[in-house]
Amino acid sequence: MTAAFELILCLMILGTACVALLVRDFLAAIAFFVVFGNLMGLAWLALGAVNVALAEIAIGAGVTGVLLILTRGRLLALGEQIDGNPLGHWLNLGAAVVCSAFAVVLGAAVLSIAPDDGLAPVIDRLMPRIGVENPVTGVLLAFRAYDTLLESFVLLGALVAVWSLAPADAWPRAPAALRMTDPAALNVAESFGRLVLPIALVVAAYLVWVGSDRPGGAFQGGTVLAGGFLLAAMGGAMGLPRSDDPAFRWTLVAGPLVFLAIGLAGMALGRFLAYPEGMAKALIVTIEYFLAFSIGVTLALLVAGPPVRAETVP
Amino acid sequence: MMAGAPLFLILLPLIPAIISFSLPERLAVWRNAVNLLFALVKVGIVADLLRQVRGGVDLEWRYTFLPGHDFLLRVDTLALLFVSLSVFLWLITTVYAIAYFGRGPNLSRFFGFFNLCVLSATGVALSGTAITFFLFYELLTLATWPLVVHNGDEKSLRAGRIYLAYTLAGSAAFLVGILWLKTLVGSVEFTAPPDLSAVPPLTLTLIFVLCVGGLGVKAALVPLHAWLPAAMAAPAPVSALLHAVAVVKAGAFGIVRMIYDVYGIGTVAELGLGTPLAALASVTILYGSLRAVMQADIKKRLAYSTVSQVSYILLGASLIGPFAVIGGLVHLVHQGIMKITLFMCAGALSNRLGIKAVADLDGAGRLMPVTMGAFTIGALGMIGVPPVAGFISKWYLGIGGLQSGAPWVVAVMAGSSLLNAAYFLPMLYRAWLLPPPERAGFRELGTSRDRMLILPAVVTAAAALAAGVFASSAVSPLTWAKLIAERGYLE
Amino acid sequence: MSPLDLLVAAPLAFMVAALVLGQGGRWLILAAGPVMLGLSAWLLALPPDAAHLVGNWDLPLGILLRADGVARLLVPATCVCFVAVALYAWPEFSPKAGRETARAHTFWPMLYLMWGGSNAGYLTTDLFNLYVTIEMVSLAAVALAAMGSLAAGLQYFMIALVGSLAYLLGVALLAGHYDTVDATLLAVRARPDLPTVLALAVMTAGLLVKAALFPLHGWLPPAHAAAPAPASALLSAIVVKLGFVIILRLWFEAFAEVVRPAAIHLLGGMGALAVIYGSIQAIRQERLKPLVAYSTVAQLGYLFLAFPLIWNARIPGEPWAAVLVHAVAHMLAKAAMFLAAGLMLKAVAGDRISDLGGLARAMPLSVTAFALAAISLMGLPPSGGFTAKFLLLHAAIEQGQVIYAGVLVIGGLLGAAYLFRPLSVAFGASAAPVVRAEGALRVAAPLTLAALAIALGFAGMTLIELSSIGAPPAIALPLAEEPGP
Amino acid sequence: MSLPAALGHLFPLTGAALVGLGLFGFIILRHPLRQLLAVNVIAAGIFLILGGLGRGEDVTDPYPQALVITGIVVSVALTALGAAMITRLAEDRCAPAPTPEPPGDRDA
Amino acid sequence: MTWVSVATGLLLFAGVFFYAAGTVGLLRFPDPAARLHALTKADHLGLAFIALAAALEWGSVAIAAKIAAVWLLAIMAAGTSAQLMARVTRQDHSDEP
Repeated sequence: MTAAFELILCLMILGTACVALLVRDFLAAIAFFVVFGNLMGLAWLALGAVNVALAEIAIGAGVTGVLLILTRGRLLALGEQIDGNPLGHWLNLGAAVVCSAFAVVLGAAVLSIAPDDGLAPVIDRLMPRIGVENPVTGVLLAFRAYDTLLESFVLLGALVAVWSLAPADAWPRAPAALRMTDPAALNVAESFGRLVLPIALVVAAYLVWVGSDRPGGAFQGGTVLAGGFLLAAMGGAMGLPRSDDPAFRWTLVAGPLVFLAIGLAGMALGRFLAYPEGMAKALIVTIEYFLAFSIGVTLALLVAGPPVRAETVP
Repeated sequence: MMAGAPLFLILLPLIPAIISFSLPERLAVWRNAVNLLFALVKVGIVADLLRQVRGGVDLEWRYTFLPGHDFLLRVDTLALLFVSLSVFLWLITTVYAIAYFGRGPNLSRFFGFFNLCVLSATGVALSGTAITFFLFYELLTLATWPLVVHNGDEKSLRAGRIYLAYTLAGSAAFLVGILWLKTLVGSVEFTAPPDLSAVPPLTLTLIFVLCVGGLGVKAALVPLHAWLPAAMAAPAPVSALLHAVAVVKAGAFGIVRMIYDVYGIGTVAELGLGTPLAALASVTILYGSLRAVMQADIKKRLAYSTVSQVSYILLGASLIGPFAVIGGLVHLVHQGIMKITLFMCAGALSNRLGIKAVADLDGAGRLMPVTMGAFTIGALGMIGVPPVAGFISKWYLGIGGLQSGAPWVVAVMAGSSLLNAAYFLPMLYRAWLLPPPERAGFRELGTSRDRMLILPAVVTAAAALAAGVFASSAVSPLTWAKLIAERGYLE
Repeated sequence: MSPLDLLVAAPLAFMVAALVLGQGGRWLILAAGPVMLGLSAWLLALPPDAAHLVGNWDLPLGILLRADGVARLLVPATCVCFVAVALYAWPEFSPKAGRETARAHTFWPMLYLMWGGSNAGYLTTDLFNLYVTIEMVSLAAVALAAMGSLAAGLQYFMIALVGSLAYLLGVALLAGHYDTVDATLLAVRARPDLPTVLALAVMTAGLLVKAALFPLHGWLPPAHAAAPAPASALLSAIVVKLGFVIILRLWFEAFAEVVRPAAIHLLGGMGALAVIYGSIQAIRQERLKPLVAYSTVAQLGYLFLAFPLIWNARIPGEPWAAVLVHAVAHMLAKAAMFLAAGLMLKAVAGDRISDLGGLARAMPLSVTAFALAAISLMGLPPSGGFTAKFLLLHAAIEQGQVIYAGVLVIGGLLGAAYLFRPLSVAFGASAAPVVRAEGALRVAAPLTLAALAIALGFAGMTLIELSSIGAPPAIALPLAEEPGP
Repeated sequence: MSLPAALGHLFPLTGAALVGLGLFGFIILRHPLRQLLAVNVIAAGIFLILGGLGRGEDVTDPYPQALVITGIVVSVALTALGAAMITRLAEDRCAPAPTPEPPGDRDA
Repeated sequence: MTWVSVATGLLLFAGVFFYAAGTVGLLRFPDPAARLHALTKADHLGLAFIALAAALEWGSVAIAAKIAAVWLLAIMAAGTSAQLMARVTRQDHSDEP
């Protein structure tokens, strides 16, 4: 039964991916991509990786989907042609052959690796030392906190990189407004946005809080927050900040900065990113809250794009 | 003196170089003073070294710059021969260059690179291993390139390109050769010739061809000589430098080192490499002279004359016999002194009278008698007329040829002398015996002479004469060449 | 306390500060410069076996940082480059008319992100951690490249993205196969089976794209040529090196037991072709910055050409050192060259080589910086470039690798052919163009970098000793006899 | 959760197929935004390989899970940058900036 | 087989039925408004049945509360998006001549 379910799931994943890549209408492609992301989330659930499932659905399907739709809209307004069926050129046959061959080799390599729970026993043994129960959080915020620290800077850097694309005379204005243009639609969206933002805050806080013991965590919470911000912005319940707003800049850097500071404090006591005995959980939760907040703001702003000249851009 | 003396001697020109680079053009007086001062200091140091080395002192400075590769500087008799020649002529050229350029543009740069050239030439002379030699040899290329393109016109830029193409390719071949040899025998130090017995003769020959071919570029061996006439686009002091002191001599000197200090005459003879090289040198001698005869431009004629004359050194080196060696080594000095005289005179003529072509020389002797007098001594020396220095070289080379069982060398000598006469005598004839053209103001140009422009040529002409007349005295180049031969190669 | 963490943490802290400070961010280099140079000196002074686990979490789970020879050579050089580039970039990325601009604000956080990322990349042994550092560097690199030309930046972005994913795919296979992605553990565990070979292949391919090895170099010249001078300097000097260093570590450390000669020669052959192709393309350029950019394509070739020479060497330590010295020398020289080229092009009307006439007189210091950098790039003595090519040539001749030796020699000559071209024009035209004053402070940056590239030529033994510290076992170390404790 | 042996590799194999599929899409698709979507498919495939190979008898290895989460976040950050670049490029293409910031080389 | 599992099964069956009905409506109805009508109404009901089944299966009040919250959020979001879609489609049609 389970096997059948998984088989069907995998076939659907492949099917939706195919459509998302090859369908003529790009909007349909995005729709299928979002479905694909949700099915991926199911796959992660089937694998028992609830943390990843949350992240995949929230970020992989959710944020990426919004981003693609938004970008498509902007490009269409600029007269870009995105649709079109790429198939039909004879060179594509060659590409298909090469890619299939690669996939087959990759599959063979994968088949020769025996799936196992790898480091799970090691992690289990180490978990008591940090006081949290969710092993994924343990890996992310303790055993490989260094990766996560650098990753939080990647996210921050991505936003700065997006800003660097701003036209010269647009700085330091806000990104293009996400507010809906149709007044009636705006009305609906606004009331929903107002309702959702506080819920998103509560859910995000909850996700971070349970993340130390059960599935959840800073990234999942941050993404929910970002979703709340985006919905509020679309409804016009919330404006987008100017890039030179100092308070806003502090919210962006708060998470990475607190993470870095705690890491350096650990160095003073022994080792970079080492948590003193007994304080690990408190420090981890602290880092996660700041991080989730910064991630939320950063992700929302990443989706919004670089500052623009005037308010009129779609 | 300490063991660091060779290093000190090499690095000394760095001071005037840096000063020259950093001084603005308007402080020309200071720049000139600094350059002269350091040139004089260097002459003094070398004079002292000459005294010490004759007394048997052996100076060495060693530094391992890469594993298995030592940076070795060594003052031996052969090195000092080249060093003395370069520091002496350097002083002369500095004086001449100051007078020649006056207050022209880009002179800070010129004197800066000029000093870097001295540095590299001294380094070439004092190198104790083939790899150290390569370092300075390459540096010499880099330091002379800005001098070659000094005028900045299309012609000099082209000359610079040709110069680089030839010399860089040449040094690359040389580098491959010595590295190959080093991987085979482990050491390419000049003092301790490596044991080559285990290396297959074919490989040794190939390496020899690579090295001599690479060095032959700078020594302007036919057919690798084309850069030298092209480099005539450079101003006269640079030509003097390229032809008499630094570049061509570095090549010739390197070949002498290869034959005597890396391979050793025994190996060269065994491999039968001497005769082909001597033949190539002879071809170069004759070809250069023939081409010189055909040139209408004075500097071009002198350039081909250099092509021809430098190969005398190689001829002497490749004949492998005491007299030939002495003849070749002494010609290293003699050719330098004589050729620099000729170039400085040619520069003065073009600078003062605007004379560039042989046909314009008519009556130059009457307008600038001192300059033409010096030119005449240089030219006669090149032809080999006694008692000018060139005669000594040719005499020893001829005897050497007979001694080494190569009597055809005498024929080469004779033929070359005839050709030399064929291109120098018409110049002398025009200058002394034909009346100057009646152009307005032409005479006045000649009389407004600058003593400093002419004095250096007079000094070198006198030196050329003295080297011939007093060849048997204790301080003559010939005596030193004999000392080198005695100490190094004739045991 | 250890510089291994601080070398990463400090630039990230400066990034945060630059982001918050906005237009004041440019002042931070006055603090960051001394701090980072001090940390680099500290790194050099560490005992040879310096290494530690981040947060004390043990392998195979944790992340190991270590100060091996590669890091000891490349991290200080990186820091010097960043400081020089930052000082040079100061006026260019300052507020205009008192107003903050996007560029003036974002350049500085990007610089520090790239700085932290590349240091992190050189210090870590963890392959997944490397993935994150690659992304840090790529992200900043894309942003900098896009400052010159959005189209070139986008092309670079797409290529870099696929390259990163290829690398990540390899990491995924290894993580599944060996339950660790630590290079030092993989060195012990790796077996030459299909997943491992495939992982190595895709990782190498991905990194080669980022290191712009011929024929995967297509994105480099447009991106590097179009960017503003300081950005070009960082892209050519810093960014491409990280990919190379990771490949070096994969092939000679983590998978030394997996690699086969054919593969090594494939890489070496690509390197050789890169040298020839890049040089010929550089010769064909009419504009200065594309010439310098193609020179990067050629110079990167040497880095890979060295692989078979290390592999076959009797004393692998020497070509190993040579390739690292080449990386460092190219870093310094190429940064110097792009900065000098920036100054020169700013002074004249056009961007063509023929526009440079008379600059040697008008701006002697910039031309000197360019010339010194060129000497190192051509591999003429005395310079770091020469030391590297000399050792490589020696190794090639010793091994009888005629083709590689030939490429080394011909590459040097072709290098001279394209680099002397702009110099020749600059030395030409006796009438010097009227240009604004060079700005002594700005010239100091390329001049210092170029002088350092030259100075490396005098420190051969020191560099070789440094490079041998903690070198992988495949690089036997007969030349570094550590004095006993 | 005990699976038939053949199905133990199901998810990693799906991942491998996704990588091939995404690569094909990346090659044949012309518009960079669609290529970006293809890249996301490749990334999803890689994550599935990474996570799927960590599937044990009872638990899935948290170690690859953490790596995947990191990877997802990096991937969305890059996707956002790419989308922003594509948009800006389209803007410049259809309406060149009225007062373009001068290229870095020329200002001072 | 306890009554709980029987109830769960029935609820699930009902949920799936309404989903199927909604989907049939989506495919078969002629104009956008009607399609949306079918989709939202039927799917909300379907989701409600399935959520109820899940809550029952778990048998915990806390979980049930969470599931209820999820359900509420879901229908709110679906309702809003249906509204927006309806407006957009109406706008598109009113644009037509």
